[in-house]
Amino acid sequence: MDFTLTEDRAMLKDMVARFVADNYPLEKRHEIAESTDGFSREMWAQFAELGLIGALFSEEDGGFGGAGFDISVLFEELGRGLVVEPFLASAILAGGVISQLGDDEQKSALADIIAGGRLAAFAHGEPDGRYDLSAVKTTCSKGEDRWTLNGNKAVVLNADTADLLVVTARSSGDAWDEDGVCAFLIPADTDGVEIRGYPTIDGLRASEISLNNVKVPDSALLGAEGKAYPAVEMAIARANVALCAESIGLMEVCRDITLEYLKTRKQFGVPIGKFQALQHRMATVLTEIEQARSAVINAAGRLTLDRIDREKAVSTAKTLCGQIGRLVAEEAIQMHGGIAMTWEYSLPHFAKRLIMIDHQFGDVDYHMARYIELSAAQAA
Amino acid sequence: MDFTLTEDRAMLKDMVARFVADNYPLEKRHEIAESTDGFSREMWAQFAELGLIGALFSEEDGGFGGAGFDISVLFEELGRGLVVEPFLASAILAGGVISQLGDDEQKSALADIIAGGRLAAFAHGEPDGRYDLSAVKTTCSKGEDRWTLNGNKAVVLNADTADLLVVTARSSGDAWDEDGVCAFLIPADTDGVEIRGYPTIDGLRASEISLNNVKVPDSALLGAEGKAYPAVEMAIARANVALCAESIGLMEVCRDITLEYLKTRKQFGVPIGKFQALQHRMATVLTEIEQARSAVINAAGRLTLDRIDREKAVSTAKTLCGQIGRLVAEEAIQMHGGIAMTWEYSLPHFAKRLIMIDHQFGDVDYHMARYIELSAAQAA
Amino acid sequence: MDLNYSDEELAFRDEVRKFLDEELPKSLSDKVLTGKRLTRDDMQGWHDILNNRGWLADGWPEEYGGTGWNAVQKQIFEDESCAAGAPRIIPFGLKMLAPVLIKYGSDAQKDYYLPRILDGSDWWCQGYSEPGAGSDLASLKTRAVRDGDHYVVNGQKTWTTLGQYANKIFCLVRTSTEGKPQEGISFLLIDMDTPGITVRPIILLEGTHEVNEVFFDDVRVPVENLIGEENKGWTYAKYLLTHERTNIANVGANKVALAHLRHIAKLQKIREKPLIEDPYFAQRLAQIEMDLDAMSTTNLRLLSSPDSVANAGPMSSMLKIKGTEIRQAINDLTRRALGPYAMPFVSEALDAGYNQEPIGPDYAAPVAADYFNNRKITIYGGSNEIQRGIISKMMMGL
Amino acid sequence: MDLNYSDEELAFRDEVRKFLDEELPKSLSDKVLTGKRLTRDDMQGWHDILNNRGWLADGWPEEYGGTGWNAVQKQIFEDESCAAGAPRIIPFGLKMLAPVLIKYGSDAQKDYYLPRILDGSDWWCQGYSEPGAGSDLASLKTRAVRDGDHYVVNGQKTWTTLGQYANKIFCLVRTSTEGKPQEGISFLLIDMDTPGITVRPIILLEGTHEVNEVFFDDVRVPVENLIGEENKGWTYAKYLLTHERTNIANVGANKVALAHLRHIAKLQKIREKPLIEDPYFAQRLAQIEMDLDAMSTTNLRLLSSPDSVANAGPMSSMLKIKGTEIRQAINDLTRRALGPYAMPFVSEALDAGYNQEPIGPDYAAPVAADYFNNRKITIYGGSNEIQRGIISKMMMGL
Repeated sequence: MDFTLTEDRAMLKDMVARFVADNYPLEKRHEIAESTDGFSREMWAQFAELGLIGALFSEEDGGFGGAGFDISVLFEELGRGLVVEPFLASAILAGGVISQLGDDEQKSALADIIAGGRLAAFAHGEPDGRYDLSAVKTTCSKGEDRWTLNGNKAVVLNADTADLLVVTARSSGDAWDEDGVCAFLIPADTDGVEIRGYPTIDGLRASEISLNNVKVPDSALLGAEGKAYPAVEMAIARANVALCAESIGLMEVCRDITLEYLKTRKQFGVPIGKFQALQHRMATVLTEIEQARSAVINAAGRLTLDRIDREKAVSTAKTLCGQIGRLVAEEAIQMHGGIAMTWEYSLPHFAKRLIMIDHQFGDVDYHMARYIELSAAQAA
Repeated sequence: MDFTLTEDRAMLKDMVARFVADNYPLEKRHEIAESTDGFSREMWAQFAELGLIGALFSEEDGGFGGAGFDISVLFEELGRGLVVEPFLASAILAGGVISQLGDDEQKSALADIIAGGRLAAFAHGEPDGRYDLSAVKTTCSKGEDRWTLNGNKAVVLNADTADLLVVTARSSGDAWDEDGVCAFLIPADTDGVEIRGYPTIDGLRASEISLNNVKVPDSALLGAEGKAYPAVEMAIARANVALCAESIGLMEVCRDITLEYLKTRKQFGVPIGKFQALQHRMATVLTEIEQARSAVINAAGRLTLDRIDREKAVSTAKTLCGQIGRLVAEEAIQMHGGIAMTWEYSLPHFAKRLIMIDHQFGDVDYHMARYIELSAAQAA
Repeated sequence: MDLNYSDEELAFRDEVRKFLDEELPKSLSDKVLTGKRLTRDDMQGWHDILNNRGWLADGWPEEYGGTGWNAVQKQIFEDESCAAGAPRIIPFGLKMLAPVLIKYGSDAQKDYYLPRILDGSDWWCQGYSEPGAGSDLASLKTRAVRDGDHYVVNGQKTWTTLGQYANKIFCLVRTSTEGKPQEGISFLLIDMDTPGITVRPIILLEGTHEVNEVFFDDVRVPVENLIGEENKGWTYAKYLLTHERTNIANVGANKVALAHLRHIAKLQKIREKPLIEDPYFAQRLAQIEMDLDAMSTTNLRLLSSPDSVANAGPMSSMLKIKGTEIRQAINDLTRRALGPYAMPFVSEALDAGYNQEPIGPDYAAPVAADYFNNRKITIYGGSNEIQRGIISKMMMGL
Repeated sequence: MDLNYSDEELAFRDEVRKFLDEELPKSLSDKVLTGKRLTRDDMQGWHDILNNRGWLADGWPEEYGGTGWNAVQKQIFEDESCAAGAPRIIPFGLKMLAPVLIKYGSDAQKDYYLPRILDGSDWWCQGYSEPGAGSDLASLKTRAVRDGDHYVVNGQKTWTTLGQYANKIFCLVRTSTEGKPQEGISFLLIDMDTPGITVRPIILLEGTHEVNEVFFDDVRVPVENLIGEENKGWTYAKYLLTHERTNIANVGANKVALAHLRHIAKLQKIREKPLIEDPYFAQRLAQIEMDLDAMSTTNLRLLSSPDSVANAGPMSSMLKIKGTEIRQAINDLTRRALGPYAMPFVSEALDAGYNQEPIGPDYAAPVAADYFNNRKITIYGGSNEIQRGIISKMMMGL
């Protein structure tokens, strides 16, 4: 056992931290988030140049990392900067599925993704599906040498700026069957693909997508027909590690802003940090953040284990980070008082993102239930 | 709507409060609880004389009360005194079933119960039944003019000193069917009834009972064959109102002892009540006790409503009193520190009883689940 | 003890229902029940309807136009109004300033201002908090210096809710720096049109404009606009805050919000089954229902108890704490109920007249924003920490 | 970063398992795993077995007979020992006094006392708390007055765990009343056989005798029994408390208690199904599992991090808080798991040799008593409130 970062990862961490601190102040982040694209293509190019997208892919795929701890180190720092660029959508999710299922031809897209030249998005969740990974009702039926896709996709991150979409659809079985889920890699401008983009409350961009008789060639199918589920599950496990690590960065920023405020804001003639009730609550916040960090380390390190142990660790991390993230966000706002309710102050933007992470790829209740199911399956 | 006590109940409350304060100091209570019977026959006679047992029965049954608010007023004061006499076992539970189902002959026992001359207990719960009201596996089979009972009863309050037992058994159906539950009123010394008494951790007495080919006459059957369930449910609803009211008394004693301690115990040169962290937690304790009290008022007042509304109110009260009782007990101990861990101090005895009430007739989880089921049934 | 409504109470409830049925515009209740933003005219319109019926001032003595209702009647009115989708009554003039005027104002002030509050001539806002004086209100710095028959006011107020619509502001100002901070405060009524007043919007974390900063630059206020005595304003301010906290329990509004959550939970599906049947969700929902059921009785019990006046401070603190905690729990669970559809946020969708197709279910649009916006309720009107301090001081002597 | 055991660590674990398999008496592990009370001989016996193997002193430097294990090895040993049902090692001499002796004791003291701790010649108990000095330890009043080459000690200590078995006590005593309360405290080693010492049992709320009061009435203690310098005892005391807190995380014991809870939850039935399948119960259990899984990593991470020495105070405070909270959650849920059978309490059933049929399931007897008894863990060793104070002072500068 060893709890120190490798030298490479320590360097990566420092580099991202420095870049974000120097180039991504909060006003700039607001400007970027409110732009039409919802992110900055210029920033994206710089991130690519620094190798940050590549850090999320294995050497085999043309990257130089791709392990759980690479994800967690990078996303923690992205969280600290409230970075909105599509690392999750393009690299972890779409890139992750292509990497697992793609043939050589399809995988050639990875080079562009890593270089930042092409953007991809992962159109998987559906309007009635909530967080369930196998809730695919979108259909794909096979004709002579092409497939026809019909259905709807919900809250797809960064789809409205994507060049490529990884779309899941069902060739057999009922919704909630794991078997029968297919994945396709298609250009986002394929006929019949309608994308309606919108902002999210925490400053990201997402889209509703409708697929109306979308015709795609056989060569768009990723992997074997109906066998995409395990790759989807794995990509989302990695996405959850990324989100949990991002939440650690956010929690620590919320903590630091609040500590600073407690030391400087005076009421009743003393800094409010002198009030014992707040001190004790803050001590709880600090203690719990250490717990969340441990859970993320466990999940990142266990990504290579068997499916059940891997998924249990991921669900543990997402549950604890959801619970503790909410505690941190709500306590930080409450201890600040009114100032934390205002747009022009920094804290609420971190708090909003921290809360909304619970709505991506499974909230506290979903992951708790999933953990219980996995435990039961393991015991059986 | 009216939230003031009637004059009669206000007098009852005062009388019990005064009697308990004068005659039931904690050392005496310990002595009584540790005696062979686990209660004092002398006290019981005095309680009877004061009319306190009668307050739990309607005029029709020879009492002078019996409504929800009579129960709640009395048990709150009994809680304050940590009174161990068998009000719950003899009057509310056994007496309550007899009152609902008994014929004139059987009901004649009520006069003795009210006068304190005879004691009754309610042998209903079973070793595998947990808190489920219909979990009756004890069988009763009918012969010529008598019944034969076989089975086991668990954690029966005050059975080892009872003269009479109300025993439930099943004449048809499976365990967990409401239909098929019978109740019998039998002498406790009937052949084949084996009673093993023991103390409980909170100072009460309970028993395990085994019924081995117990022969009882037809005349022992309470009400119609297989139709006792509604009366059992009602008796236990009233028992839960009693327990919740008792818990209010306990909570307020814990609160008052703790407040006194916070004002007098000094650490770091000041009374510990000057520490803001404790002040804020204590404010929460006070606020929550008001919530618990409201829930008990609601349950006591709604005992006369339709079954579902009645049972929802009871489950709400038992859930909230369980949650808040635990909060109060644990916070009171923690704020005291070491002294609260000792037998010779008063607080822990109230705290123990407060915690263990959750284990009688349904804990927080049981009543939460029951509430949800009842709500679903109501919505359907 | 009797938890049932008396015949008179039932008759009153029917009367309220009939009134709401006949007088509350459907277009308005639709907006309220779907979480759309209300305009100034929406709020003022409902105010006028209530005033016409004589049901506007439920906390005023009858001689000034109050309803004369007891605690149970007030609760019935609140429950029914909320359930029907009536907008909340803007409280600044009616529920905050008016009690102060009635108790401490001069006859001239009462005669002039009270009718104008009722008929809508004046829209009041509150000038209490300052950037450096939040929980510690007594540290306020806005100065009022006597100059002939005027005060000259300089300083800044903040968190002025709906100040953008107001023509009047009641202010706490410092008229003396001697003695304890509480001792040099006065209570002034100020016309928002007076030269030297500037109103600047504060945008909240979810992007809305509800509150404002108000700047005072040599603003001349006639001395007859002083309430009571100079330097005694702290007494009046505390009286007002106690009244504010009593209203803040918000039982009726919480019941409606909970009903809306139940409605959503029946429509949302989890693995093809209604979310409301999911055991974890059901448990969270049941907990809130139980808490609110008890809270509703706590509210009535404390408000109608004979010692309610003596204990008004700590009792209303308990109501504030528990009422706001329950509301935040409802907001939180509603957010969760939506799953991924809590994320989309198209601000225009909250304005009446937005006619594009909603993103996700039609009830989704305001939910996350409401969750964030309602973080304020445990902060304003005396934060819940301040309330806990009041309870420990006044009820426990700690 | 690597969460897996290295080959060396795996080999060590196998060695530990083999040792436990061969050396831990079955009669002893049965008692531990079924929650029976241990006798003095039980505890001393296991102490001796460990000492024979050289595995007793895992926190001591090797030169004094320590094991030389790193943080991971210590955790492996703790996990395996707990899982096998080994009794906890009585910490007063080994883990509390010894670090102080090693750091601050004279050579003569080290040479004399350390071997006697290892070989069991001395059973130490702790004389820290007093009736008026609990969380505020520095306010202690037990006086030690110099008289020739002795100190004369008068006063009272309390919460002296297992003092009834001890032949030695280490005490904080007041040797000066000048300066701050912390400045006049000294650290004395006292023989329990000295005339003037009286031990009186304190019975705990569930009826057990674990702790004692110790009275000192003109007790004469040789001056060579002073540790370090007179009036510097507070420094040594704090050093000891930090070590105590580090041990208090109790990850291994918590894992065993959790496994026992899972075991019970599989046997208990709710409507004929195992309790562990009940969604509400499963949720509470999963929460604890998750918390403990993270806690276990927090523990290793903080103990093995390079700055562990610098931050020893606040870090061990975090471990104390979280470790005790998790343990109490386990005790609470175990109690609930029993349903009505949490109530029966036949104290004799907890003594070895009790041979009557159990009331209810055979695992039920100690459960409620354990819940109540373990309320102490958030109080002793510096209450969790004191720990939160340490965190806010040392990590946050508040």
